[in-house]
Amino acid sequence: ADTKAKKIALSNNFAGNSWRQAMLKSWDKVTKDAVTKGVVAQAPSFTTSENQATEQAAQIQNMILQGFDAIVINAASPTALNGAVKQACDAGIVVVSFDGIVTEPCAYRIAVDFKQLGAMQIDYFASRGLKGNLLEVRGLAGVFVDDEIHQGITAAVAKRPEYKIVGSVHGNWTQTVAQKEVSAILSTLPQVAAVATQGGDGYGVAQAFKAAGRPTPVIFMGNRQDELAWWKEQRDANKYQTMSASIAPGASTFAFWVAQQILSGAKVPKEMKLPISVVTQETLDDAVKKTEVGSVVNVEYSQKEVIDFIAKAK
Amino acid sequence: MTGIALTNHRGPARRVAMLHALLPAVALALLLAAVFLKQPRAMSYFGINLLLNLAIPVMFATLAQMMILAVSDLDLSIGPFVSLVACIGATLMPEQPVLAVLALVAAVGVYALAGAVIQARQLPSIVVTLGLSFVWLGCAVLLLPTPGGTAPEWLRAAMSWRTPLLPMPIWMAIATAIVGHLLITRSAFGTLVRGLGGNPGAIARAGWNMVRVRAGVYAIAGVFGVCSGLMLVGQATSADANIASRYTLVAIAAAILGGAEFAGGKVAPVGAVIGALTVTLAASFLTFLNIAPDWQVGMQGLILVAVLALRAAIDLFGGKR
Amino acid sequence: MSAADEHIAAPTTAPRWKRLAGNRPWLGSCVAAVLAWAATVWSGHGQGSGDLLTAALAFSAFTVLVSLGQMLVISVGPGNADLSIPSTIALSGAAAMIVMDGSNAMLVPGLLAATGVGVGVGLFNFGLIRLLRIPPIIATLAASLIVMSVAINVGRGLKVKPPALFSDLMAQRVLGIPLVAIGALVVTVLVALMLERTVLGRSIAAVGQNRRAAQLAGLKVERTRLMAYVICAGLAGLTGALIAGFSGGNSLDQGQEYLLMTIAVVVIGGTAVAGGRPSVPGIWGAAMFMFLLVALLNAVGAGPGLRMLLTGVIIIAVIVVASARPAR
Amino acid sequence: MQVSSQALAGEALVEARGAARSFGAVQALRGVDLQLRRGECVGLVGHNGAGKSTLVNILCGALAPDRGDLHFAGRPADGAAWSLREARRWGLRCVFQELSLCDNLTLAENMRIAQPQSAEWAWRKRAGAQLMATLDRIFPGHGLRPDDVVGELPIGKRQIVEVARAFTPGAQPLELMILDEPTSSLDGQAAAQLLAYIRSFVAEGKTCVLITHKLREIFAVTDRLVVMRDGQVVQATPTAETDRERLVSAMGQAVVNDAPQAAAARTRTAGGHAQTVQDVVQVQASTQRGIALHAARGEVIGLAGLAGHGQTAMLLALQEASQHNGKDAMRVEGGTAFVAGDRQTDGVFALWSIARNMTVGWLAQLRARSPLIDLKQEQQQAQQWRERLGLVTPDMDLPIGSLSGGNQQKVLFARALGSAAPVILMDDPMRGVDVGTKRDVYALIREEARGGRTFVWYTTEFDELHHCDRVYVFSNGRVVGELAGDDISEERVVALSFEEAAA
Ligand SMILES: Nc1ncnc2c1ncn2[C@@H]1O[C@H](COP(=O)(O)OP(=O)(O)OP(=O)(O)O)[C@@H](O)[C@H]1O
Ligand SMILES: Nc1ncnc2c1ncn2[C@@H]1O[C@H](COP(=O)(O)OP(=O)(O)OP(=O)(O)O)[C@@H](O)[C@H]1O
Ligand SMILES: O[C@@H]1[C@H](O)[C@H](O)CO[C@H]1O
Ligand SMILES: [Mg+2]
Ligand SMILES: [Mg+2]
Repeated sequence: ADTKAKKIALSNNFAGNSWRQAMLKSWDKVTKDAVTKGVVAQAPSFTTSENQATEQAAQIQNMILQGFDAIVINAASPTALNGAVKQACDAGIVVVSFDGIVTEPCAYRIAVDFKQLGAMQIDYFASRGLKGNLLEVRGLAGVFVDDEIHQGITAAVAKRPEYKIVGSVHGNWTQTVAQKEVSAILSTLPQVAAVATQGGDGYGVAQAFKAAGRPTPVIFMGNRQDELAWWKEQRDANKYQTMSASIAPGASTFAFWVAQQILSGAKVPKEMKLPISVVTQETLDDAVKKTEVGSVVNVEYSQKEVIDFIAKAK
Repeated sequence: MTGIALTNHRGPARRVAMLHALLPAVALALLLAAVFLKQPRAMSYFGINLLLNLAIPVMFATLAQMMILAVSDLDLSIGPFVSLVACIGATLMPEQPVLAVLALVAAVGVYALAGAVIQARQLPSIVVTLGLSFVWLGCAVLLLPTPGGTAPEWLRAAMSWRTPLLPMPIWMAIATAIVGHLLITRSAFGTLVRGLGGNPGAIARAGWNMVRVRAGVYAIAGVFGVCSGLMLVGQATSADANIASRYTLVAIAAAILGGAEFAGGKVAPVGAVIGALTVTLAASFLTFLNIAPDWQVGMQGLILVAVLALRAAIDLFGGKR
Repeated sequence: MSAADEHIAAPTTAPRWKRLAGNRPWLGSCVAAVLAWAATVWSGHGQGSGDLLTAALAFSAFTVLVSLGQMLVISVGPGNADLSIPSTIALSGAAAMIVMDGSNAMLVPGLLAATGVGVGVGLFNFGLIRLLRIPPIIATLAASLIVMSVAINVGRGLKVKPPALFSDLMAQRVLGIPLVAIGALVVTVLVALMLERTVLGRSIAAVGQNRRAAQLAGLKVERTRLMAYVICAGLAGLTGALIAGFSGGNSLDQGQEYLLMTIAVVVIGGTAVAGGRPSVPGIWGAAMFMFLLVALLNAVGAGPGLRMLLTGVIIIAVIVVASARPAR
Repeated sequence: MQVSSQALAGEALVEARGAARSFGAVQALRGVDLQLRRGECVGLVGHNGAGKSTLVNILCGALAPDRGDLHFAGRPADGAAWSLREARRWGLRCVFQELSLCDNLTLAENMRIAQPQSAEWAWRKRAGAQLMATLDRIFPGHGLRPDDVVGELPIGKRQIVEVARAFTPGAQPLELMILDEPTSSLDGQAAAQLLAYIRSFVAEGKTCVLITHKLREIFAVTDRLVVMRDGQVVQATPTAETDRERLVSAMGQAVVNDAPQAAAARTRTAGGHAQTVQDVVQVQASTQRGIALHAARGEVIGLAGLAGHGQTAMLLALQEASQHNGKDAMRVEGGTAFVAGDRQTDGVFALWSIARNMTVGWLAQLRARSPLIDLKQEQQQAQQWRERLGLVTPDMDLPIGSLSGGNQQKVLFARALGSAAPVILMDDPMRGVDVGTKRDVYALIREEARGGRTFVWYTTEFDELHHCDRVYVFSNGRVVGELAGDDISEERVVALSFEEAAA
């Protein structure tokens, strides 16, 4: 059906890092285009002032009052918004969550397999023939994504006796925090062969090793431009090798088109897994070229790509 | 010799004080009016419920904070405490209700203990509650390492109950305002508490057991915190360890907006409840305005400033200095 | 005159350490820092205590710089605190990197710009507090939201790299001591000197103890408060630039952790929360302690829940132990 | 209760033996014996820092003695069991030297918090009524209401409330009332009302201890006098058997008779205030402020009238005018320095040492030569003033709180007089200052005035007006009259303040 008169809102809980900035930018770009082309009537985005579930719940409730037809959510918590999400569904509103997904059954969920994102790091280390001690840099404690990636990592390590996690810190997906936490633990650690990360923290880890005068281990990166730039620099200087992976910020555009498709009457599965976007030694130069300074390796989706994706998913 | 008139200490000061007391209500009314103007649909049972029901747990958290402010202390741990309660509500409560109740009682006990220690060793409340906030958060993460759990059915049902006549947030506001007023402004205990905030030496000299009084104050704050957490988890249906971390600052802002002061035992329970409603509304009000995303965060700051600037205006026109 | 010096009795029997600690509110935090350091070294199977100390000094330098400012603000009286520090650090970091734009020659202008941004935020904070009579905690909270919005608009989440000279300086060590730590030490001494030997310093303590009495004693109350907020934000601004230089570029969230951290450091360091008694050495002790405590808990492999729980318990324990019991 | 009290009159109520207490290096009490009998009013006198307040604090359980024992009505009242609470239960009440009201509460609420055990509904009404009854009995015409907030009252009124609250019976017995300088902030009338009430109180067989530095009051009301000096009781005699001279010499101070000296000092300028002398303080007449007020270089100007009738407000306005010198109806030349009387709220910096508290008023001079404060000079000057005022303390680096009330007041004098300000504003500054010190301070003021300094001096003590060249009388916030030279008399001041009040 026609969605010309439909209004779709983005409820976002946090804007304070490069991934989120890229995510908002992608949303803005794709939806502006959709609005001028008359695909939908409106698609504003709203960000809460603090990364808090309660505030976002209130925001969603206001969106219900505003009469939006669909709400796209990057959630502060997978569970704490369930009450508000349920209210939205009950009011006949389509709710699509992505990246930070919600568990409320009436909502749609679009994300990458975060467990896989964890496991693939260990697999990569193994493929490089690395052995010995690992350092794990985690995200924000008590948050869903952190726990998923962590589980992926620990499960994979359990399967490979050649690895031992000798230290684990919370870098909060923030370069400066990661740098500080790693610096603090480093002097108590033996030689480290590789570092498993969650994204947004790899550059800080590298800085910490440098500052401590330790040899740089293999640090798994998270697709941030600064991480890639550092990697390229190291590669050019001393043939440094690693790998990088993350969810693309353009997931927001995917979620937008999903919401639009549902409003147009399409049948869409409740859960969809996006491909993890990966940068390897081979694709590094290309990725660096394409990624703006301060941004993240990105994939934006078009309406057609999403329709195809849905068709394949069925 | 009789009738030495002492007119100088009454009069304009009283009028300004009264305007101050009205300020939170005026600010709330203005915000509501703006919302209704932008979105007439909000002006209904359903609309008001949606608009304000997340203020319910905030009101209780604010009362808790105000209890502490009344003794001229500051509680930096109420947010994490509410989170912990919500986690208990979403994990232990459904399956092991007895254990859950014991855990809540223990948590309130720790609060009281903190109050006692603060008094007995003359510690700054800010540091102790800062430490406590890590304790609560740690417990919450241990209990619920990853978001989830489910609030017990009865709690969810209670929080989505369609109250007669007026929507639940309004009833709750009335109830908490009355409880707060009776407990803190009218009751003998409340008077003692405010006295402790105003001049601790005076309370000590009158022979009160200060440790017991302050422990009581913290315990009551804990009970309000428990109410807040349970209602929050009833609304959200499940919890995470950070669910209410923001309540610490929100509750301070709400209490101050409502007319409380940081020192001297000056608090206003009714104002605090209205303050809680105002702060909640202000934070989500922006969805009703069309503001560029980049400026939305700052806009919330401006709303806070605007509401509080009204106070300065009252002082100016009320003739206070 | 009825001077009666025979009042002086023999010294009392209070234990020596207690009398020593009585006038030194900062002692507790310093002892705690040393203990945390020793415990970490003992628990770790790693290379060295020296490395740990170096890292602690480098990171504590930032904490110390911002906390000194927070200390001044807290010292001007009950209810005073600056909650806008994280946003200031974010904005000034962006400003510094943009002004420097990778060029060594622009290092000093960049640092000045960052400090200037801080001073601007400080003036804005005090404007809200003084002109609109908004309680400081709320005023600086509101200001922090506004400043963050500006930072988002200025930086757009862009990470600009610092000039090579700046990065090198930030990584520089003199006799094993990070240059930043030396810089922070210099600032610490200046602040201590200011507090002890200038009218402004004395005024800060006086206003914090009794605002009315300070006014009557002829001190400039409002100017003093203004200066406290401006110095605080100015130091936060400078620190924003340093953090960006240290960690290879600015980011919006680079100041996040300094909200609770500065408050914790200031009060654990022995500064009176109700104002009027700043404690400069305690800032170093507490900053080192907070860093080493995290290092310790990480080193013993405590999970996040346990780690936070222990952090809380230890903070409370330190403050309980460090406080002298009031005699009746 | 009342009957039994009267019947027991003359029996011992309190016995303290060998009570000793020290604070760090200061030995405040060094073995004090004291007996209080039922039905008597005992005056406790002594110079500042003699140990009076410390003794009182021990009697009423606020402080634990290091040594010695205490009996109350024959029962031992010792050790951990003797607390403020316990003392209250046995019928001991105390009005402390530093006020014990909560500023943020109303009178009724303040009444309630002083009654730890009573708990009932409608307590507010009852507490208010009880307090009002006592107020009406002791201070008829007080003009207070139960819902007045204490913080909005002037200090004189607060002290009235404090005293009345202590005298309100309530559920607990009332056997012994200890008043530590209860009249220090009261105007003459209220003080007289209180003294009269004390007489009727002891007539009922109750006991009262009165601490005051106003010798007039001592002789008017007490039955027996206990003189303390340097932490010991040096004399205990029936009041009738001693006189002013003997009392003062027992306190360790030379006999003084201020009045003639004062009059002599005054003649220097009295009547001679020619218009040619340049005024340094000028307040123009206005309906709001009353008649014009002015002060010349070297003049000592008194502000009189009932307590709380605008004198303090005038001083504050002058202080502000000097800081922001505009073309106002009020002009002050050169700087001002302020001597607070309400030292708790207006004067003392509690976290600072004695020295710091003093030198905070001189900072401008101390950094005259460099941008940094000259610490050596600071210390030297503080030491000079310590000697000049005879501060009773072993060490200027001790906290200010270690000084007795009167000695704290001396510090505030030093703070103002040590500054370079040509105009000194004094806000009833002699509250709690002993006779000896007062005499020294009066001399100091005269000396400084001779050197060209101007003093504007609000006082609640009539005697002090004799040290002034001219006096302005206040009523209801306005200046209603000016007295000079021999016109300055208690009768004239009272007449002026009441003429206006009645109008
Ligand atoms: N707590 C207070 N209550 C009422 N008024 C106050 C208070 N604090 C300051 N003021 C008034 O505010 C004004 C400015 O105070 P202050 O003199 O401290 O400011 P300043 O800027 O430091 O001084 P100046 O303008 O002389 O340089 C004065 O009129 C003062 O009386
Ligand atoms: N808390 C304290 N800490 C240290 N020293 C104290 C303390 N309280 C009193 N002192 C000292 O004990 C001595 C006696 O003080 P006290 O207050 O009993 O004197 P006082 O006779 O009441 O004097 P005043 O007439 O000035 O009130 C003084 O030297 C005083 O400095
Ligand atoms: O905030 C972002 C996103 O939520 C994403 O899941 C991964 O990186 C974090 O920085
Ligand atoms: Mg005394
Ligand atoms: Mg005295």
